[in-house]
Parts: sequence; structure tokens; C-alpha cells
Amino acid sequence: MIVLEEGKGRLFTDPDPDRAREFFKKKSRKMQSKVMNLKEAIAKFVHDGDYLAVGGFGANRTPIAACQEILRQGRKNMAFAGKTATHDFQILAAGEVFNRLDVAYIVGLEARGLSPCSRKYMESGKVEVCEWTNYGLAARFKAAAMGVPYVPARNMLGTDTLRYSGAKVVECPFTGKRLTLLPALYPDVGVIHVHEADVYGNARIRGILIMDGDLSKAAKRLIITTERLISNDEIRRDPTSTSIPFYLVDAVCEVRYGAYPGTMPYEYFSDEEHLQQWLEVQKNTEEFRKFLNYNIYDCPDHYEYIRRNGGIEKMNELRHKELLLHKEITDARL
Amino acid sequence: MIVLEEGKGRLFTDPDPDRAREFFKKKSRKMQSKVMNLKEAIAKFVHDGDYLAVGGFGANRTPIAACQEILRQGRKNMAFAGKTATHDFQILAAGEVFNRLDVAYIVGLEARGLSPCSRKYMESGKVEVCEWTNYGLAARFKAAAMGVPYVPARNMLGTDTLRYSGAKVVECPFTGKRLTLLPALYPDVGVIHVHEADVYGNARIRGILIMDGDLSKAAKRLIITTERLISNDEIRRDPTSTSIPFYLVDAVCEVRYGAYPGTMPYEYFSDEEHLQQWLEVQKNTEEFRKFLNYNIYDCPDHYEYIRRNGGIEKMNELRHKELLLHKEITDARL
Amino acid sequence: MPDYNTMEIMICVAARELEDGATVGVGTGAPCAAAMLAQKTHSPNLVIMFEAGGVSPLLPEMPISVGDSRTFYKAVMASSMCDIMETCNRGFVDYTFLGGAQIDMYGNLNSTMIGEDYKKPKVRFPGSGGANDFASFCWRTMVVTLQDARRFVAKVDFLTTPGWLTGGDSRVKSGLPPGTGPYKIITNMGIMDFEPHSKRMRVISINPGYSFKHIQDNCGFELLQAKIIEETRPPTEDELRILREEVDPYKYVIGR
Amino acid sequence: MPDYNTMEIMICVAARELEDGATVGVGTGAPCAAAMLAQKTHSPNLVIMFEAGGVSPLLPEMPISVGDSRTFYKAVMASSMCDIMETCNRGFVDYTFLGGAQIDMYGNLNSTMIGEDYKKPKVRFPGSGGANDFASFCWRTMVVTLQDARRFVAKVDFLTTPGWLTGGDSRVKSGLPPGTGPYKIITNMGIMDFEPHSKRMRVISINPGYSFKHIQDNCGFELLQAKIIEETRPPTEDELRILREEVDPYKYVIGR
Repeated sequence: MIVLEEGKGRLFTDPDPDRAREFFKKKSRKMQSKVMNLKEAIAKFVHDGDYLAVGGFGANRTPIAACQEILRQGRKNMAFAGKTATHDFQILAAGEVFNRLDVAYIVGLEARGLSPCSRKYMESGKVEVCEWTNYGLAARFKAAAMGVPYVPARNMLGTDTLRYSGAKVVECPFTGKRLTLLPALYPDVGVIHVHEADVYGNARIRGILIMDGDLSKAAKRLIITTERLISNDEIRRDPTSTSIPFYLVDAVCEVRYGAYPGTMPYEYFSDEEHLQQWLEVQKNTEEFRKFLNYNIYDCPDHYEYIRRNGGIEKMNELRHKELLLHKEITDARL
Repeated sequence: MIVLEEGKGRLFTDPDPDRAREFFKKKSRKMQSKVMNLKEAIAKFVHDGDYLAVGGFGANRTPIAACQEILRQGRKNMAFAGKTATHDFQILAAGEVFNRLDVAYIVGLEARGLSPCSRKYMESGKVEVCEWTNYGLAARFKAAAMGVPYVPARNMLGTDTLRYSGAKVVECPFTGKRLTLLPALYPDVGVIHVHEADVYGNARIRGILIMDGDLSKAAKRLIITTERLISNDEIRRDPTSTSIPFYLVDAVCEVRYGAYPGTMPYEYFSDEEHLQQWLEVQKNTEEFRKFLNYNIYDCPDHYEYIRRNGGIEKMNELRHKELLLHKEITDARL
Repeated sequence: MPDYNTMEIMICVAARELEDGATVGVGTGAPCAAAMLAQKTHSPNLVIMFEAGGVSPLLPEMPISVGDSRTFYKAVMASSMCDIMETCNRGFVDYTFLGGAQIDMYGNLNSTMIGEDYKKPKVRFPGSGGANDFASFCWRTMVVTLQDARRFVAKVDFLTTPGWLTGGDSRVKSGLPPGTGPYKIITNMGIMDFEPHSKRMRVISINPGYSFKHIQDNCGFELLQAKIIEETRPPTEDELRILREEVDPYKYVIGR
Repeated sequence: MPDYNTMEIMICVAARELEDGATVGVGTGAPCAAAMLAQKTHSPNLVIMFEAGGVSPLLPEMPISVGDSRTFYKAVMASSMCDIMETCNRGFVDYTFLGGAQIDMYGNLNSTMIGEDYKKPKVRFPGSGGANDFASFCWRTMVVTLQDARRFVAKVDFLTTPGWLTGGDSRVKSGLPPGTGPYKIITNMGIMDFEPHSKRMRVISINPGYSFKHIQDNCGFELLQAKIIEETRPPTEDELRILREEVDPYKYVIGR
């Protein structure tokens, strides 16, 4: 097949579906309990040098508890999927966890501004980068989920984004059009935060799925963190609502408020004050070091982190905000 | 791009995404009522010569009412997607509605046996055929839904199914593997039967989706038949449950029992006696002609067809069977 | 020795091939009965998938269609055709059961047509359905069929679903995923596998009451013989009781 | 003439471009404010889509993220990144709004990095996000940005998101879908479109209080001028009231 053009970016994962098949062939399909605590799950399934991808979108349904545990356990030399990575990104950048990066959206926190520590790390030259786009990375997960080495697309054409990516451009044998071929991305490990899961890993996500359907299928190992465990009977009562089936899952960790300080749809809204604190404190290296110790390294787990940032009272407040009850409460006051 | 091998089958639709884009560009995105009766919808959106694809799977959530209305309106020279087409297929074959056919599964009714009229029509030489597989057609809808001219796959290789298909085989530029390229299939018109829809066409499907998510996006014109209309407020109450968004939809027709005599999950089970009657009566041409007149041509609409086959009493019985209440009822009798 | 019919022994033999914790893509009829029997005997953790989207249902009875509501009754997930087939393509599905009007010495199947001229078939059959996909993607393909010379033919009129193609390494050369292919052929008379190098069909077990000659006489091509040919264990009392009372009480399948 | 700030006039001008019944893919900030304003004024049937999956929400307030829960609050569908982007790729989305650190005379955008050496950027920015995808797939791309010579540059340091590339027919030649491309650039000083043949940026309207010279002085490349250059209609009382009271009461965007 004649390649008309190709990006100079390096592929950090192998797009070969047969090597992935060999891996998945050995993965257990038994419906047995995979419940363990997050510490154990990260220790067991997230290794130095692995390619990591996390679910959600920036600070929305993102497994923040898992990201902070990865820092606590001191993972290094990882590769990471920067698919609208915002607060998750600045946590992992602060820990200098990764040195290879597929980029769609990084260093920013959308409307909240840019993250100084993320920019500093990206401008340090310590990170090897390959450029993509949000759909580009989504489509790469989709190709892996489909079990094929690539999917064709029509984005990135004519741009430096393509030139610094790992995509190839070919001519379509049906239409003669120039197509971008996006290679399959099989992360070594994926972490997805969900609303509900049973002990086997059958999981439900409410609201936008983002890329997590395909990511759950593309990841070689998959850790599910869930707001709450539910019974297998409840899963079977409504199989239409299952977003992720058990056979994709390696670990199920019940982590209430696992996306805090980000948003968990229908559960709690993001803690904007705390996120602003994050951005503010980064301007002073010493302050930031203390801040990280206080909020991550000195915390045994996520619940202690939450206790240090307002505890259940704060969580109730954020729940009111998510459900717009704060408006009803103020309106009622008038 | 070097084509290593290609099927000799003809493509009955144009896989060019830009021609599809031009069509979709002109399609209204206004959220306005699209409610009309089925007669009107078929007259307006299903034309002689069109490529037709129906949702569901054989006799499961298949828009049978729409298929029978297509016969009543005497459509001819259509192309049809034979994607596990069973009872829908024998209806359209009885009416000799199509003369071009993409085949994955036809002429059979799965465990129920083969349809004499379907076989006879297929053996008459009146139908131009192109061979595919169930996944082959599903992937062709997916390519159209993605807006690309094809998706790569790894099925059909080495077989006559490939030789008589419209697929091409190329070498993967990332892995060197031989891949089957499945061209996008944009039907001129699709008909999908759903559980609930609002007047704008926002629709919900419960249970297996089969190929209908991709089909709803691939079809240039889309008719939704629904067991019941629901309010837009109800759709907005739970956006996670929306299977088909309004902007894909051209017509919304409320047709209670619209999948009868097939199964509608959670609503009613298939009428196996009536389906056996269908297979039985086909053995005698004259009897079959009378049968078609009685059940299709002489019926003003689907409700009359149902009235002639047991009416609401029968529908209640089939509902009991679907929900396994018939077992509870007999058990209770003991 | 308990009394049993040809369908019953084929189902029991097929069920024994499905080890606990395996995944299997099944259709209606005998394959589904075999999977259900396996679940109720030695493989409680067998994961059953149906091509239209049903995953691990608690089957209340035999489905009539691989897409009917029984195939996702109390399932862990009601998904889609693409999801199931792509799960197979990712290497998650260990076994599938297929059938066909014709099968050749390499396990290639024909379920499309009988006749010389494709454009004017003597008999038109359903086509691939999901068979070609399952046989391409799943690790091990098994066939449950009656031993009959009109079925076991030297050359299939139409190669619908890939077996070992022309034998040797032709299957891998075609681009089909390495490690996949026909595994066992289960008939009323015996069990065949495929000789590792030539990939030709080989008798490895003979059912009670039959000889190699019976099988060869009912086969349109020359069969190889394994060094040691076993005698197939007949269905046990337990297998038959569970098959007759729990799996197929209305004899939809075993009644044939 | 009512008093307004630069952000307010840009949002009002942008809102006027969105006709009733159109579809628009938006991000946070000004674009979202413009879409909300259009819905509350002349385009009640404007369909708003967010790249993370939200379709036609009843936005209770300005979203902070294109993926936060406001983007699918009482939406008609909460879907996925692939669904939204592929809907754009099928030609269903008429408009998108984008921004960037740099823009050139062909409307190419840079949101990736500043510097000569890609491997050692002087400043690293977020990258494409969904911008390259939206600009490739949606029919008409609009940019809302401040008129500034450091932003409007002769050559972008990194071409993140495609405009008309090198002008002429270079965009279509690259393989990007025909009929797509930059449509209008809306700044605090005026409105630009692109000359049909050269595809170079061209001033078509100037905001009250500014002259062509102001715009050219704040642009790093030579701007073309339309035969007739209009004066931009300032925001009306109604537009400003709705924008300030209903769209952005907390001044998240217009307060900047």
C-alpha cells in the first residue's frame, strides 16, 4: 500500500492486533469477584514504563483518586494518553510520572486557565511527544476496540499536527480520496471511574460516555473505580444499561467521590475553589511541594484527602451544586 | 493503494462520503414534529428503486408493519440489505419488492426453517446478489456512520464470500497484514422500530441494539416506527437512554405492535403459530396468494392485520409469553 | 448403558469440549443446547455470547433466534452485533459452533448455495450470517452435524466460511488471525480433528456402535486416522437427565 | 448607543451569524455565550453540540468544561466523543467556533506551541483538542479573537488546525472535505472573511470607533479589503440585556 505522507511521531504502543489477541487470549473470562482496594489495584496493574490511559474528560468523571495513588506509589517512565487531560494531567505532571505522551489536549484546564507545573514539565524537554487530536485518539481506541490495526479518517490533513503525529496518509481504493490512517492504540492499562459496578466488573456510566466504551475494550488491563458497588442482580435487571462488561475488567475498587475535585455527573460538581488553589499554588515551587505533600503524599488514601478538603459537608455542598439545588435553596431563602 | 484482491460483486450504493455529506448538509436539523401515519411516511420517503434497510434482527424488533405497508403500496425494483433478514425478507420477497440484494443471511427463519417463497424468488434469477456477512454489513453501516469510505476488517478472507462480495483486500501500512476493506453503505432509506420516541424523533431502544445505532446514522432518510410516543420532557429527563437523536429522523409513526408477528423485547413475544402458518401456506401458491390478500393487501393497516389474527387478546397472550408470565400462570394453576 | 438418540449424543459430546471459564459464541439449536448443558454440568462459568448482542443471559428456555429476547434475558449486557463480533476479533472468544450444508476435508463450510452457476443456484441457502465472522475471529471452531456423504464432500460448491482453506499454512497466509481455525467436527458417528501439518480431517474418536468404515462410507473424501482412536464416552445418566429435563424439556432440539 | 465592552460586541456579532435551525459545535467561553445568545434571540431552534457528547442541552448556566454535566443537562442525548465528531464528519454540523494563540492570513490556527524547535518549545500550549477535528469536519469555521499583531501573524509557528492552508485550492487538494473551511473571523475591531479565489483574509466590516488602519496596524500580515466594507451594527439594548441577565449573569465571559 503506497503511503503518500506520514507523521514523524513515534508510536508508543504496538498497533498489531495479533499481539493484542495473544494477550487477550490469556485474560481470564471467569465471572469472579475482582474487588480490591485502590492501593492494591494500582500496585498490581500499573507498572513503571506502562502506557496509561484514564477515562473521563479532563476534570469530568476522571479517576482522580487513582491518579493520586499512582503518584503516592511513585510510578515513573510511563507513557500517557493526553486526551483532553486537564487536572489528571497536572497531577501526573507534578509527579513526573510519564516521559512519553500522546497529545490531544494538555497543560490547560479549559476555561480555568493553564497549569504552570504542566507547562514547565512540557517545556523541560523531558517528555517525548506525539501529536494527535481528540477525535484522533478516540478513533485510535476505536480501532483497537474493533481489533483492527487502524481506522481511516479525514482529520489532521494538511497540518503540522499530522506531520508530528504517527498517522499515515493513503489513497482510498474505493473513492481515490486522501485518507488519514489512525493506528490502533492498546494501552497497557486503563482506569475508568463509573457510577455503579458489580463485584465482577459489570459497570454502568450515566451521562456522556466520552471515549470510555472504546477505551475499556482497548486497554489490556482495566481498573474500574466506582462510586458504589451494586448487586449482580441489579445489573441483570437492566442489561441495556451496562456500559462495560465484566470480562474486560481486572480490578473493581469502590471509591466514593473518586472523581473529586472533578465533576461526577448526577453525583457532585467540581470543587472550583480547590482547583483554583491548585493553579494558584503552582506559581511557587516550595508552596506547591507542601501542597502536594498535604493533599497527596501525606494522605494514606482518597478519603483522607477529602477529609482535608471539607469532608462530607463539602461533598454534600458539591452534590447540591451538581443537582442545581443550591439555586433552589437560595431562591427559597428569598 | 495496491489492491491485492477484490470481490466481483457490485456495490448498490455509493461509498463516497462527500456525496453523503452534500445530502446531509441539506437535511433539516430543526427540532420540529415529524409525526405522521405510516401510510404517509412510506409514500413520502420510500421510493421505487431506493436502497432499503430495516432495523432489528430477523423477527426481532423488526418493523414488520412498515414492510407490509411497502407491499401494499406496491414498491418495486428496490435494493435491500439482507442482514439476518427472515420474516421481513419473506414479506418483501412475496411482494417481489427488490431486485438487488446485499446478502448476509436470507431465505431462512433461523430455527423455524426455510421460506419456500424466499427461496423460489432467489432461485428465479430475478435478483442481483452481492455476498457479505453479518459483521460485514454491520461494519459497512459503521463506516457510513463514521463518515469514511470504508473500515478495515479481518473477516471473509480466503473465501468465496469475499470473491462474490464488493470488498477489497489490501496490505496494512502499519503491520503488513492482509486486511478486508468493507465499503460504507448509505441506504437511501432506513426503517427502525423502537420502544419509545418523542414527536421530534428522539428515540429509545431497550435490549440489544443490533446494528441500529450505526444504521440510523448511515441511512439518508430515516423512518421511526414506535410502540408509543413519549414527551420530550421524558427524553430530556434521561438523555443517557436516547438511542437515536432527532436530527437523523424524517418521520415518526406510532405503530403499537409494529413488530408483530415478531418479538418486541419487554413488550411481546413472537407469534410462532402465525409464523408457522406463513411457512406452511407458502407451499401452495394459490393458498399463499389468498393468505397475502387476507393478511396484507386487504388490510387497510397494521391494526386490522392484528385484529384478523387475534386482536388485543392475542397481544396480551404474547405479552405474557415475553415476560414469562405464562409460566407463572400455569405454575399457579398447579 | 442408557438409551439416547443421535442428537443427544452429539450435544453431550459437544458440551464436554467447553471447559469452565471459557467464552463461546453460539447460535440456536444444538450449539445452544450444548452450551447450556455444559453450564449445568462441568462449566458453571462458561460465558455464552449471541451475535446479535446478548452476553451471559440466564437462559429461561431455548432461544428460537440468536436475536430473540431470551438471548439477553437477565444478561449482564445487552449490546450489539458490532460489539460481539469485535469482541471475537479482539481474541476474547474461545469457541464457536457452526453448521452448514457442505463441509470439506479442511473444514471449509458452505451455507450459501448448491449448484455450478452462482447466478442461478440449484438451491439457495441463507448465506454466511455470522458464520464467516465467527470462524474468522474465534480461536476454535467446532461443527456439530450428521455424518452423511452428501454433507462431507470433496469440494464445497461455495466456500462460505473458512476452515483450513487448502490446508497447510494457507489459512494464515490468507490473512486470517493466526491461532484460529477448525478444531473438532462432532457427528453422530464420531469425532474428527485436523492433522497438524496437512490440516486434513482426521478421525480421533468413534461413537459406540460405529466403526471407522461407517464413518468413511458416509464421507465424500478420504479421512485420516489418528494413531490412537478412542471410543467416544456415551452420554451419562446425569447428562441425559439434565439435557432432557432442564435444557430442552420441550424437545425443540433433541426431539428432531 | 449603548455601552458595551470588546467581549460583548464580539459575542453579539458571532451570535448573529447563527441562523435558526442550524447546528453548531461549540467550546466553553465566548462561543458558548454566542450560541446561547442566538438561541435566546433569533435562533430558538439552534442545535448546540459539545464534543464530549452533549446534544441540545437546556444549559442552566455557562459550562466550565465542554465535558461538564451542564453540557448535557436536560439534553436530548448524552452521547460520546466519537458520536459527535462523526456526526460532524457526516456533514451534519454547520458551524464551529475556534480560537488559538496564532492565526495566519489563510485562517490556519496554532494552539500547540511557540518557538522554532518543536522538541523544545518556548511556550507549550494545549494542542489541537477537538479544534483540528471540528475545523476539518464542520462546514463553516468561525474564529472569535482579539485583534492583535502577535496573534495575527504572517506564519504560525505550528499549524495545529487547518484553515485554507496555503490558499487557493490547497485545502481541498489536501483531502479535507470539500465545502468546509474558515468562514468568518470576528474581532473587537471588525469582521473578516476570505477572498474566494486566493482564500486570503479580507475585511468586510469594521466595528464602531475603528478604521481599517486600526485593524491593519494590529495585524501581522497584509489584509485585503472587500469592495463594500460595512460598519458593524453595535449590540442592541435587547442583545446586551439578554447577554448580561440571562446568558452570563456571573460575568464568567463578558467580565474578562
